[in-house]
Amino acid sequence: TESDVPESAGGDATPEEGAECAGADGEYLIGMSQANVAEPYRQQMDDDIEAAAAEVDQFEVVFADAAQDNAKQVADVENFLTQGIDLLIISPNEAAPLTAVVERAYNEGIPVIVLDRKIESDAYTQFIGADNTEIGRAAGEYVATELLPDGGTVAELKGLPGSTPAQERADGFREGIAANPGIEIVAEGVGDWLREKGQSQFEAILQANQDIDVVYAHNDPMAEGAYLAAQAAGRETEMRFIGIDALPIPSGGIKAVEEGRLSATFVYPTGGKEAIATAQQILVECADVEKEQILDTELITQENAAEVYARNATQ
Amino acid sequence: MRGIVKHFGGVHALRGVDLTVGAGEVHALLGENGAGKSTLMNVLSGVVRPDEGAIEIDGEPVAFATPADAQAAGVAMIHQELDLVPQATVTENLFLGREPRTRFRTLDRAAMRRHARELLDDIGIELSPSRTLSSLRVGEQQMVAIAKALSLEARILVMDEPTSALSDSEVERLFAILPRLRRRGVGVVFISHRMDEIAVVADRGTVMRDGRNAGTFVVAETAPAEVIRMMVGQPIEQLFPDREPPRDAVRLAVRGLTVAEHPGGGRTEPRDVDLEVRAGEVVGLAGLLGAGRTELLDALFGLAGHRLSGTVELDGAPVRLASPRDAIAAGIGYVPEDRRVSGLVMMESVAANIVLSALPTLARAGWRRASRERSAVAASIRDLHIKTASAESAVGTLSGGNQQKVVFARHLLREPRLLLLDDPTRGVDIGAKSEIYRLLARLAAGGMAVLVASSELPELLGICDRIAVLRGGRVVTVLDGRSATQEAILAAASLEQHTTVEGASTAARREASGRQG
Amino acid sequence: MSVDTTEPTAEAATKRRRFVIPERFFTLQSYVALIMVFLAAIVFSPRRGGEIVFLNSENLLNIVRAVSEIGILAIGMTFVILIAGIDLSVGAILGLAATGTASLLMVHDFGVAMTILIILTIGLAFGATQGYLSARLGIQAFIVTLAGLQVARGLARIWSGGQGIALAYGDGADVAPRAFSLLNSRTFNGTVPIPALIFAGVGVIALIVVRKTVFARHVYAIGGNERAARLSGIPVTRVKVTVFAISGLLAALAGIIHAGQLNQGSPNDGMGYELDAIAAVVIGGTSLMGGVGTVSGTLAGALLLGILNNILALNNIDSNVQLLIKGVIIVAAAGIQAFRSQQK
Amino acid sequence: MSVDTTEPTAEAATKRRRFVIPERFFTLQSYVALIMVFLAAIVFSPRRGGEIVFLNSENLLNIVRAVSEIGILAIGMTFVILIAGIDLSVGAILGLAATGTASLLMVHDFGVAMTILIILTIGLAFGATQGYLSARLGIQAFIVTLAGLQVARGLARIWSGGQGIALAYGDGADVAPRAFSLLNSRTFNGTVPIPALIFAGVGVIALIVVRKTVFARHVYAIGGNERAARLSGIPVTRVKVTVFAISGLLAALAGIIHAGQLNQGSPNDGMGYELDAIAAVVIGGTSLMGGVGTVSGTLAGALLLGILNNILALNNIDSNVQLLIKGVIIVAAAGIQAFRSQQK
Ligand SMILES: Nc1ncnc2c1ncn2[C@@H]1O[C@H](COP(=O)(O)OP(=O)(O)OP(=O)(O)O)[C@@H](O)[C@H]1O
Ligand SMILES: Nc1ncnc2c1ncn2[C@@H]1O[C@H](COP(=O)(O)OP(=O)(O)OP(=O)(O)O)[C@@H](O)[C@H]1O
Ligand SMILES: [Mg+2]
Ligand SMILES: [Mg+2]
Repeated sequence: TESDVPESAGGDATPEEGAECAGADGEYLIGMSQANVAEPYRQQMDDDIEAAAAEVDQFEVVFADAAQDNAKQVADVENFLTQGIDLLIISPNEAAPLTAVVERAYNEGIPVIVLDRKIESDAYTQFIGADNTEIGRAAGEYVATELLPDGGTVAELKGLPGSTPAQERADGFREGIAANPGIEIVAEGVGDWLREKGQSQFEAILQANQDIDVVYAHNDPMAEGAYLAAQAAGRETEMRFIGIDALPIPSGGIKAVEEGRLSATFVYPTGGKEAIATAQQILVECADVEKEQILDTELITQENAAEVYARNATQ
Repeated sequence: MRGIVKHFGGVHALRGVDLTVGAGEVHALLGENGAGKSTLMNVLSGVVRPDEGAIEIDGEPVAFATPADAQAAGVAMIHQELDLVPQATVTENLFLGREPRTRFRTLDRAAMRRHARELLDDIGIELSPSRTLSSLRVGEQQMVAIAKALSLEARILVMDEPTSALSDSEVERLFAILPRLRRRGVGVVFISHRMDEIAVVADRGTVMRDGRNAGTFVVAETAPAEVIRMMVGQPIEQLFPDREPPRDAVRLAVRGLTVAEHPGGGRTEPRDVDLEVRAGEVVGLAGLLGAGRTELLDALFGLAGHRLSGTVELDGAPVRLASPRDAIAAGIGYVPEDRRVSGLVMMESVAANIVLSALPTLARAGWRRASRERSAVAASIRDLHIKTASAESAVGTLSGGNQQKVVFARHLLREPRLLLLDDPTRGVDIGAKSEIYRLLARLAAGGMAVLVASSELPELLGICDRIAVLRGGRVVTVLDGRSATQEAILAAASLEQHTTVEGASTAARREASGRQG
Repeated sequence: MSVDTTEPTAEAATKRRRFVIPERFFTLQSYVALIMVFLAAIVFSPRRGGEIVFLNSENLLNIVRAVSEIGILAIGMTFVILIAGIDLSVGAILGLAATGTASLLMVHDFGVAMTILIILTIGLAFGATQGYLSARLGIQAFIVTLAGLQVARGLARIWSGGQGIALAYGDGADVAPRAFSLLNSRTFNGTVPIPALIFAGVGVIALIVVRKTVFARHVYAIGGNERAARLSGIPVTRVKVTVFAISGLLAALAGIIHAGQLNQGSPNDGMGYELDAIAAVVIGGTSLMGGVGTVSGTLAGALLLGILNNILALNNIDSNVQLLIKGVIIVAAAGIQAFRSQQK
Repeated sequence: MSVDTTEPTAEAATKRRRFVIPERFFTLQSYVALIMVFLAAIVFSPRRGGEIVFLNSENLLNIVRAVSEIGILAIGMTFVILIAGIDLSVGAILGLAATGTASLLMVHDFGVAMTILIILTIGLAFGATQGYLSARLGIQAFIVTLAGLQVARGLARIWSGGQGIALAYGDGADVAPRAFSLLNSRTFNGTVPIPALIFAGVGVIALIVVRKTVFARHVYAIGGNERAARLSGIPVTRVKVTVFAISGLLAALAGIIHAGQLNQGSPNDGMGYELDAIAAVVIGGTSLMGGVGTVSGTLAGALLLGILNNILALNNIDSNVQLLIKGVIIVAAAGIQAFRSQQK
């Protein structure tokens, strides 16, 4: 019977990658294990990977979606191993639960690129990600210096409680505004990352608070939801809205900035493009790679929105 | 039982009832539908808690909070509405709530099987105990309920209309058990609307009216007419009304009607049935339990769907009978045998139940017209003498007979040309029965054709112009209503010309073994 | 003859003077839970300059707007539950409809009317298919619609490539007609949100349908006793299919509103809405066993949930504590219903 | 008393010739869908060097391990559904139990036995409370457990502060006893995963309970005809409370396994598992109307879902297309069940 799956390059070899590197002549099956494509950011990560991989002749990428379930993601990786992938890219739903299976893959000699969220050991080849605390701080500093240099009131719309980014984006923001004691966070709502919850939560915040100068949302959809609520109340010009993520898609934050609804947003890079580049280094160029690749954020305002959109968009 | 009082919300069901049953006595409890018989017995068996009143058993005062309490005190009850688990087997039903256990406290299936066999043999019913209850006929289910109650070895056994779903042969078997209970000193309360049964089995009787005692009598010394007078308040001169002769026009003509076996099997489907009913004629369907009467009526009402073959003509025109809708559209009405399962929407009002079939005709383009509905309901309640607090009362609060009349009313509103009735007086009191007979006579006189199945031969003989006798799904003979006798019907129904228990059971066995072979 | 007769009392023959508690009393009772939550909301409302924020007319209108989608889903769900069914797919159909709306308007440049027509038809067809599978083939509605949920979600994701499609308004190609942005606006001098108005309209229509149509009687009869309904000549399969089709249609309508309200259609919209809709129906006193329930109760149930979310948000309650409070209040509201129906 | 007595009738020729298809045939049929999916999986399996990847023993064991939690939930759910109830809270109880397990082991330094005891007790109590609310106060199980879902999730989030608690093994304080990591290991020369073994054990116990205990008979009777069960003196409320308690207990057990398998307890664990568990039960032929069903069917249903997930993943089907395919196959499997029970 013909083999449906490309022969594994690293079936029973040693963990040293260079040893069995087949270089440009090989064909490589890459498994991408995504935590939850229902989050636009993660869908974008998949799309970036797919677009980047399309440029590399030797690569075939297969995707799995864990739909936010750690156990499913473990099974997804197990299934990839059963199929004999040559490289694993994983964006873990949570760190601890995925650690064991990622270690197993790594110890079987499969290069592992961990995206966005680390695992709890260093059994991976490269981590690519951004720093949420850093982004939160950048947002805070932007508010403290650009939007409210003379102080003012901030309403915060938080992501799903308990999720790490929500915690870090909140903490970083507070560090960022600490320099300006005139800034006060007067309301906090929980929008669970969702546009509609951002909207209804901010409606209530508007009712309870007469005076709001800046709305800081942990992601762009919630910022957009807040904008809609303010617009309906006729108060959208009283305040400014900032978000995070800046996805380069029509429904993303860059467009919202470009069209003037948001004052600013901060790029939270998906690392998809970078992951394929790293994979190329490992598999095709047989090169060693750094253990960590921290991606920088970028402030998007009306000035650079169109340019960044064109640069980051996948097609 | 002394001074029992019970209210249900606003309904005053029992207003201080006394009842005394002696050991070894079979005590009949009589009364119209809704008189409070079942409620009184539900009090006795712990299902319903009385508002006032006292109960003593063997001189000891008792108070039951649950049916289990009552059972522990030696009170067993066969409930009017069959209370068995349809998905469970006969065996499992027999031991429901008191399953035997092994030494290891696990379920003792072997003991259950053994015992079940004995219990069924004891009341003389041939049934595989491993059958699922829902695959049994209503009568067979009733026998299971009886066997279950008997096996409780109770001091007091309440039978609430145990015979309403039974054919005569099974009634016989039930009655054969009663003397044994008597000898054991069991006090039996026997509720029935069949006066003839009361006369055969009961020693004394108590009559209830409107939640009160209306009298107590000794059966051997009292004429039925007197008992009826106590129940109804006035004598019923004539149970069966006079009838007009049928007309000439053939309303229903059935030729070669055959229904293919249901994939699940277990039914006696009609086979090669030829039958005619004229306008204004009442034709009876007689037969033993499981002769296929219900199935024939089902088929004529479109319930056999595409399994039906042969021709059915109404007023000379062939009709399509793929569904009840077809049948209703063709002018056929059907009062099914089990009003609770097949007839009524219990949580809905009397009015809603009455207009259910006629809604589209009373409405305009799907929009209801409340006034027309109201007047139709009011007319039905008036014409059929339906006893209800109001048209908006939940139909479940009505007495059995009145519930039955509600199903009647529903189909009469569609002014059918042909009315199919399956045991229409099951569980109906004698007053209501005579009203239903009078209603049938009136409908027939108005030109309606009526096809009625019944297990009560006197009823068939009293109201029918002709009686078709069924056996194994076939019409074996059609007798003239005036000249037919019970013996003749039974003879035809049970295959051979002898009517002794011996002969027929041999025949039945022969039939059974012949089919197996 | 030896009879000790108690003479039958003549006038007792008909028990007509039974004390019957008027129906209206119970109808009112279905709002008990709503009224209690409303009063509690007033008590716990934050105040601003002496004004009770909760009672602010804008806040009240916001509540109606916020529940409008769940409310519309719940109305369809009421009919489904009345026939002893359940529809777990409504949230996913909402997502499919929102995605489809945005796609048709933005990518395919359909007009508003055409888009709405197509999307409603899709919802109707999806619901009717589920109804057919459940009513005709006898597959339990829970399973059919659970599968339907997955299928609708999958279709929506495939349709949009997984991402939400943003709506931009304007004239010409690649933007949506301005008329569609009406859904995101308010009428009567900018006070009443259009979605709230649509919700009210659907509610009124449903109330009329329930009171005035033969169809509704058939729905109740089927839920109460399907066999009796069949024997009464009611086209059971057709009514059931219609009920699921209505639920699908209303879910599609809610999806269109969703896209309009949020200027975006995303395949992940409406996740979990089905449970909120079912909660609204049950809190409103409709029995999951079928046959018993009212649309007005459902409207009350939806408003109750909306008020609850609102007052918890106004007070900035920790969202985890919110979960607890909502759980307890849902049980309490259902408990009041259960008690009520036992009394009855 | 002169009555025209009906002559004693001949013994009725009760129809004995009904063709009764043996029960066993149907029991076998409940595996039809499973076997079909199994064969399809072989056919559609990718091959590697001539070997059928799907049939690889490690892959098969992975499947069992992957379904073990859903399977355990589904066993408890079977009893709940047999009494015509439903338990939407099991996924959330799993999350609460996983969180609690991790917290007790890591933060509170309880031993393994003590932790397991406490967590199982919490699950039992949670389930029993829900059972009491539904059986005693008559609140519909759907609503009680929907609220229970929220409460359990909220409690879990509050317990852990919203974050997952990672397990680290070792001796001393602030680490979990090594014994607990057994749950993440394999026995029989490292082949059979412990969770799969526990699942099998629970399955066997449940099969025995169903066959051998009076309790199980009462469960079936209550689901079949609650009124009859009550009239027969069965302690209906107690049985119902027990059933919900079992479901809660098994959900807690699954939560402990979850924490062990994943080296973490997170309040978001088990989201949506309740729907998978219900799907397994229904595909296994248990009726949501109660009274009809088997544990063996449920086991088959759970395995079917596991195989389905596995073969779709092995073939790298796009996750959105997977949703469609799974939806269709679930309906088809339930359709086979429905057809089967109609035949019967
Ligand atoms: N659970 C109940 N709720 C309300 N009313 C009830 C209830 N049970 C019985 N009733 C009412 O109590 C009265 C007595 O009913 P019961 O069933 O005892 O009559 P019955 O004599 O057994 O009649 P039948 O001969 O038709 O069986 C009736 O008016 C009935 O409507
Ligand atoms: N296995 C079965 N599956 C479905 N329905 C059944 C089955 N067995 C009996 N029934 C139905 O149960 C009801 C009770 O049957 P019943 O005892 O009245 O038999 P029958 O043949 O109609 O006898 P009768 O001539 O006394 O009416 C009927 O509607 C019958 O069709
Ligand atoms: Mg009675
Ligand atoms: Mg019959």
